Amino acid sequence: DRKRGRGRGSGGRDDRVKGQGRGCLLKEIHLNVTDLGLGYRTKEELIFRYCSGPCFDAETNYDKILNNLTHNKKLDKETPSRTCCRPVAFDDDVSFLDDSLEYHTLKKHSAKKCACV
Amino acid sequence: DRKRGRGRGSGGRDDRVKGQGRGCLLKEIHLNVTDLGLGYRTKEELIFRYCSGPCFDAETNYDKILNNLTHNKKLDKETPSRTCCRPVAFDDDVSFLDDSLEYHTLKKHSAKKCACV
Amino acid sequence: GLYFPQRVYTESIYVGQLQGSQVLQVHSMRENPTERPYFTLCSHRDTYASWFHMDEATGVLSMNKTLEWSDFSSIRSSLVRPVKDLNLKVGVSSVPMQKALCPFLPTVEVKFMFINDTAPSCGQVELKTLCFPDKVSNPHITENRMPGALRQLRRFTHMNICPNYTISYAVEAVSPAPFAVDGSTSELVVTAPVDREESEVYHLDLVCMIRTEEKLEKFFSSLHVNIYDEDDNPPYMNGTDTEDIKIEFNRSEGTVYGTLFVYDRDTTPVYPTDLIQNKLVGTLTTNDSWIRNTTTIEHKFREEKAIFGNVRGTVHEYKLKLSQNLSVTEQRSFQLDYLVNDTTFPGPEGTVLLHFNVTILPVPIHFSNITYFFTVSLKATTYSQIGSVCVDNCLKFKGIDVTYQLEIADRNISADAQSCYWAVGLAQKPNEKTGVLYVNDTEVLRRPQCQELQYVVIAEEQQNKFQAMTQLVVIFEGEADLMRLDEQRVLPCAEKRQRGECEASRGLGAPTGRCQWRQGRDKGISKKYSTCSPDLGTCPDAYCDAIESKNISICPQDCSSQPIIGGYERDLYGIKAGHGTCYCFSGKCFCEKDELEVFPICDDVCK
Amino acid sequence: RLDCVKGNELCLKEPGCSTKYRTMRQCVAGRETNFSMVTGVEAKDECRLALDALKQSPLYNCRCKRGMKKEKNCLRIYWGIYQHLQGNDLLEDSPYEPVNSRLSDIFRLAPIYSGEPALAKENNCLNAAKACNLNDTCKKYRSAYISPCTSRVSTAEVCNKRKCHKALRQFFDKVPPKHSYGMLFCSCPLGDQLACSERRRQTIVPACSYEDKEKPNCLALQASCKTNYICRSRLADFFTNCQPEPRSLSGCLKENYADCLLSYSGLIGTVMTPNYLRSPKISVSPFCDCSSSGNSKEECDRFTEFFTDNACLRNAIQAFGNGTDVSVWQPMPPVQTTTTMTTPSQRNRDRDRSPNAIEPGTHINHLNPADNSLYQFCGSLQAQKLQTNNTIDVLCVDPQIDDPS
Repeated sequence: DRKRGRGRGSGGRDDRVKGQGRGCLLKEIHLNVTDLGLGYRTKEELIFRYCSGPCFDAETNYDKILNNLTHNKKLDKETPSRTCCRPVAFDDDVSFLDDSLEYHTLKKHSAKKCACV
Repeated sequence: DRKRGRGRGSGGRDDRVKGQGRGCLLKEIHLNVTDLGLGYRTKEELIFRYCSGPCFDAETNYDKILNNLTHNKKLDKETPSRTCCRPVAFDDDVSFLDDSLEYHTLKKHSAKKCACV
Repeated sequence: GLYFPQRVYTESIYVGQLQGSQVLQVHSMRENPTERPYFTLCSHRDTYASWFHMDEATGVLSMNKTLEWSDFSSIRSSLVRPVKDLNLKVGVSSVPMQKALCPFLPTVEVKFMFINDTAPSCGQVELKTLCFPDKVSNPHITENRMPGALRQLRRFTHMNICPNYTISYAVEAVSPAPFAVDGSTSELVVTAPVDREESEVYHLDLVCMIRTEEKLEKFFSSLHVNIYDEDDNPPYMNGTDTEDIKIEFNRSEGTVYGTLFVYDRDTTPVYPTDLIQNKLVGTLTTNDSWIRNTTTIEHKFREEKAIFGNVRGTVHEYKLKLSQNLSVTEQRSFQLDYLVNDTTFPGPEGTVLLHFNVTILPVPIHFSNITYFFTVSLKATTYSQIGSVCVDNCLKFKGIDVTYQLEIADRNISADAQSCYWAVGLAQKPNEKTGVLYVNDTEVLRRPQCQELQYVVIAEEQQNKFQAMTQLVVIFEGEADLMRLDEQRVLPCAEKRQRGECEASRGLGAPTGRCQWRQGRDKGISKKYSTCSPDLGTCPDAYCDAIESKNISICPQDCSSQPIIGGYERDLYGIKAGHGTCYCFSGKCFCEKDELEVFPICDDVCK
Repeated sequence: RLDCVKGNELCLKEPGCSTKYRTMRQCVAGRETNFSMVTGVEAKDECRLALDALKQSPLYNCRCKRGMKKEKNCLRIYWGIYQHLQGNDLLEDSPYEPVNSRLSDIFRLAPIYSGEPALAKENNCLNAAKACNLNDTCKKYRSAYISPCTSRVSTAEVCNKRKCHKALRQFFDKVPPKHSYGMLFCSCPLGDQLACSERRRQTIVPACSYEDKEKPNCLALQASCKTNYICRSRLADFFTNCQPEPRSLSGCLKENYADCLLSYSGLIGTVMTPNYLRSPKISVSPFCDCSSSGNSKEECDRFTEFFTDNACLRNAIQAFGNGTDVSVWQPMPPVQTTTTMTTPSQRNRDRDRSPNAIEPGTHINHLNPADNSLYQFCGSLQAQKLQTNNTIDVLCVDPQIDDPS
């Protein structure tokens, strides 16, 4: 939940880590809507949640093989991706009123659950 | 099925692309098991299928926001991953006999179905 | 009694076989001089049975009618065939009898291959076929039986193909054999009783001489006469009939002790299971109920040839077997006699008596007067193995269940002092013989008064609840790790993938406080894979011990049951062999070559 | 031709047939308890009539198919009827529908062979394994049996043998023969004999599917096989289709290598699972021996020799391995009986040293029909294309049902 009087945006952010220990975790950051870079003019704010962290321990033989083949240049220039820490569920939509008193709604804008995929 | 007389493994490989057009596709390459780099000593071979290709057209608001925040250095040094072309289903296991007449079975070693995740 | 020297008689028979002509002769061997075989045609199920006549005395089958073309087609057959089978059954009895008794008699199958053609003419026929059928089946005679005819060598159905030829038979053998040919009847005769224990088979060469108008032709056919066994040899022992047995530490149900061998020159068939031949039955001669309830004799046998002069015989093995666990207090000596009786051997000496002199010693549960001293580094992390405790001879115990406990030596110390004793724990896996001491809590060790701990180890034998105790002193020495305060930063050693980070980190179960690196040398998949371990003395050692099984993070290399990623070999648990470096995250293990720099996880698109 | 399950359903729907079928089953039950012997001639005639009537019913000539749905049920019905037929009433002696395919049909599809006979220059067993892993179906079923067959179950048990056998049966039922035979019947070059033949020996993972703590007696093993409909049927099929016949071109009474190989592979995954022996000549055997056979030693030896020294089976395996088939072979000169003065036993010794070529069926493995523990497999004689007009005394192995009359 939001803490009042906390710095937002660059630097003054309040990272909180959901989930335990290391690896692919759900993190959140308190932002102004304008920080999202989507071009909306509003003074409203939101919590942006995202997935981040290594996925070493979720790797399969497929990833090991991919790593070896890439290392030994068996796949020419291709570098297919290995396990990624990604959202497997998205947050509910968020709506806000912009400076021209128009309402906007953002879908699939924030992660709800993360996993190595 | 196999094409005779075609080099396998390093260089002389036979890539075949399953699925259509551009984007995240299932590709296959005919390899010696030794090419996998898992340490098995055997002369057996297999078909290795992997997912490769861009996932631009599968991006969500989440990814756009992530790109902007990273670009504007809002997430410190973190680089959370964006949509990846990854297997969503794996091939059946493959088994083989090694040079010391021991059997081995590889699980989740090859992709069966790809998607942008 | 009477028996047939063959399992089946076969002969081919043609259209045109004349009424009254002989087609085949069956024989029966006799057991005693007074026996006289009476043969009868048992099966009359099919119409063709009536075409044949059996001479009750000679066993000669002849035709009641001449075989016509229509006879061939009269035989129903599911398929169109150039040859049809005529299956007859012949019974033999030592008294004249009717067909109704057939089901109770020894019988033999007679199979005629009725060929839809007339017999070949003399010009066409291959001469050898006048002498011998294509396939000569091997007869058998039972040992110790009366001499007598066992086979008619002439081919009745082919005798009239070349009436002007004279056919005679003789028999040769590589080594002396009691067989001859009756010149008048051309029957193969065994001339004397044979002893299987001398020779199990006689290799004969049958010689057939055909005198045609111009010349004498000779044909050979080999014949193996198998000698069937009967129980005509008593069991015997070679050397000792007594076995001295001492039962001490190994007292578990099912354990076998000692071996006494009994030899028998006869064969012992394992199939069919209900066949009673050469069956040795053993009986305990004692009535002592304790002995009867506690011990039994295990009997196994195997067939041998070399020791019986290259003739099959049987070697029986008898072992004493516990049929229940023995208490540690049990102490007694007794002689157990076991009478082995060859139930199918007719003679009086068909038994041998085996003697097992058994001495059962008690097993004291006690610690020899020692005090256990263990020193442990203060750097040791939780689950570090300190040492093991074990009553005398415990490693030899089987069937003796001893559990171990730790207790504070001095009960009267303050509660605060008592809390020190959390520092050391004792673990024991089921069926494991020792108790293993380990560091249970490093928190308390920061207090100086907790750095020398006096315990009492209590060993309790489960069946009788006997107890034994001894003193145990654990001394924590050296300096603690500066990071002690941040104890929860102790991670599994197995997660580390390089020597540097491994030896720099504090891992669970590390007696020195630091993880230890093992560097593999081999190229492929090897038992000596590189890995980071809390204690190379116990991990990896392909055994998930009592401490390691308390927490998967201690030694996943020995205890993990999850699928391993990369090149590996596994027995039941853990990593038996791995490729390059093996490392694990909460029980999930990976084995891969070390020198690969780890490629960025995602391609550019993911950035 | 109807399978026995359908035949049974049709018969039960038809009042006349179902009563006769019930009567026949009572005859069987009666015979097993010697009931029929004491109830006199009328009961026997009734049994006979019931049997004759059934010969007109769809049940009479019904068969089953390997790997079919309700295979076990089908085989139960087949054996229920089969045990009353003997002699000329005989059906073909295997419960399975003859496939009558040719090895050449298999070769044409096989990826490994380029059409002309692939003399064993290469390690064809390795090639077959490679080809299998490049075919999704073969790869899947191969791994599906190798996993259970190589997974240790406890410190005492190497694997779960039942699961391993079931998966092996699936492999040979589901994978096209061009792949499964390729791995089972591959030929090995002289230069690479050991590695190649050891790989071939490992195909069925013998440590789990074949070996056991103790080696049973072969007759005892056969008796245990007979208690299971699948095993009993696969063994009868093997005896039928791999019956050697010295005078035939191929060395096989049935002159069909494909059917012989199919019935051999059908045994894999049963208690009678055979495997290659380590011997210079192609020789296979179930995991049993003839120790402790008592007076049945000869019968036991004959049973084992049907596996270890069977020219028909050996020719079939070599034909597949060399990429040929029956018709390709030169007509085999009929077995000559020379009249030279050397005694036969001398000749027997000479023959044992003959080279390892495709040889006429010189060793006649005939199972003694009189013994009631073996199978009636009297091959239908019209299948024989004989060169000489000599009659062939085909000794049929007959379960020799006690004659109800």
